[in-house]
Amino acid sequence: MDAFIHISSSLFLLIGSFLCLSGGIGILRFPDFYTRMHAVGVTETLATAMILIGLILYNPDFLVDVKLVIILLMTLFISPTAGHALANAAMLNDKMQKDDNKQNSEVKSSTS
Amino acid sequence: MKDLLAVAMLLSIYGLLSASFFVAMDAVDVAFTEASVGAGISTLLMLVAISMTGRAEHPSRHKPLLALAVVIVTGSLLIYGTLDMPYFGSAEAPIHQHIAPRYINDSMQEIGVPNIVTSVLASYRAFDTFGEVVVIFTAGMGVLALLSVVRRSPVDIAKIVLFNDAMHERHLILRIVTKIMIPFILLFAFYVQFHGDFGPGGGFQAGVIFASAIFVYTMLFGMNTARRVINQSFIQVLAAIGVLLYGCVGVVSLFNGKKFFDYSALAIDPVAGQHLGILFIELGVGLTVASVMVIIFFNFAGRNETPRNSDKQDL
Amino acid sequence: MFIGLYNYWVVIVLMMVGFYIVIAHGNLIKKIVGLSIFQTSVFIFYISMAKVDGGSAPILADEINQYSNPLPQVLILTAIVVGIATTALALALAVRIKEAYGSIEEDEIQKQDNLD
Amino acid sequence: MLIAATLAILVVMIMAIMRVFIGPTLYDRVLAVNMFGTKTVLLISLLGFVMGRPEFLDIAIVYSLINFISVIGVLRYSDHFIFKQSGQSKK
Repeated sequence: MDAFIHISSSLFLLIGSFLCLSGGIGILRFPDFYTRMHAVGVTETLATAMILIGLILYNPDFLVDVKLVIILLMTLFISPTAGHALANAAMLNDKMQKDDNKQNSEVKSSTS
Repeated sequence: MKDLLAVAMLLSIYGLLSASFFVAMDAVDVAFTEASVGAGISTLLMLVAISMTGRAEHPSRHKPLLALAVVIVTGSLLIYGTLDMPYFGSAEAPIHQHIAPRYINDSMQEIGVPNIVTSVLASYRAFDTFGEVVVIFTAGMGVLALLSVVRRSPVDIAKIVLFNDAMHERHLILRIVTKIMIPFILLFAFYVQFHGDFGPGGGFQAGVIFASAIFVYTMLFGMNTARRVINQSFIQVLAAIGVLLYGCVGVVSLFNGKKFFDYSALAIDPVAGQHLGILFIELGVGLTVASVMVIIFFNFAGRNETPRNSDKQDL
Repeated sequence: MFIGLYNYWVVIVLMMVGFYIVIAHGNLIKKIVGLSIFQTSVFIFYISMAKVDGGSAPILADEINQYSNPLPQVLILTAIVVGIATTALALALAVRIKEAYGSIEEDEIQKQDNLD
Repeated sequence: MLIAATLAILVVMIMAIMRVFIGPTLYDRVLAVNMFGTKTVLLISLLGFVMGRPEFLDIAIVYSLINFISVIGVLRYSDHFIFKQSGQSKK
């Protein structure tokens, strides 16, 4: 039983690290903001959850487990929300810039 | 980098990194403080200030060579000065010889608190900490004096109302999640406040976390709503009450025939007295820090977005 | 031979970076950022002095005999909070200067002063 | 295993810092800072286990909260800039 828990916690940690790394490569290599957002948003939550579950399995102390669960819940709440807000703001920014460009070109065409 | 917003981002990362460094160096309390202060609040204040002063730095017209020369000379002199220093991590360094063993070995009997940092902070060096709290209070008053003056240039009220409306429509999800989170942040601040004797934490950290919950509320729901929830003059009184509470604990022990800040006078059992004293002092620190941070933020943010009329009403 | 002193060198490099920003840049916000980097380098200096090899965090627990030095940690803990308060004061000054002069660049402010 | 995970997270943190430096737009930077913050939370929890004193997870909780707060702050004030810019260009 002990060995089983140990192996499964190692497995969770391994998957988490792998997801982390893939997210890191994604944020560095993807061409534009939205694809980077996708890389981070998809991997980050799952990687965090995996690593924290691995730690929970690794650790026998009850109080520490409770704290880890709190961190896990917090991450599950916060990181999608932050991602949503970020994507929203970026989209608005793009739209506004497009509008501005359109207006500018209209102004130019009307003056010329 | 010319874009000051990017500078603020990098400063936030710098804060996060130095806090993880503090964890690696065993300074958990310091890491706690740096996490909440360096990464959170200083970035926020920096952002608010940048939003008021403009985002772009002018292209530099200075001569960097002279500055570089001064910096290199000073740096090499300092490095020369370190050659006699004790090695990193050696237990024989002079800093570990004099007073630290007394704190580590005797503080459990004398104070009865497992967190040595808290017992040194609030009991052995209470007078020092009192000075720090007064400095924080004074800085808050300074910000109040500088920024609460009504500004002369008129603000376009309609623009601000429009902006706030747009914010509220767009950030529906953010607002709901924040509404759920805020009670937990406040609860966690209280946990940090009263658990400081046993684990990392204490008044300074709790005050900062408490204040940051109020910051989030202010940022998402607008200055006017926050003003309605939190009365500014009440906060100012609260800051003063924190400092006074701290001082009064010292005066009470003075009246009971002991030295200033000698809490063993507070109860019959000296260790229980120490506990009581540390509790009150941390409470005073927490009150002062939280309310000073709220004062600072309200004055910065309020200058940014409240129309003049409501400023006058507040006065 | 001097390799055990690397912590001081890291601190000095950081400190000099902050110092350079303070003296070489004209923008007041940049100067404040430089000051805060300088400040953090001092914090790192103190904390790295407090570390003892094999030591643990100074919160008493069973089975642990070696603790790091708590005193520098106490000093830095208060210094961080005082530091943010003074940074806020400096930012407030910068905001007021912006309102009074319309700029936070050092040379422009000086030009306006010389005109008067 | 713990140490391997710590190393992986450190590598990812370096990648995030690189993105903050390169980041063409502000939002790339915010995204990288957010990611960096989450990774710091993980790093601190792992470090607690590596150093054998896992009762200091409070710091990681504070981190996740502060990370959230700073992302909100950045978005809030970057909105301010967008608003200002669009206002100016309309004039």
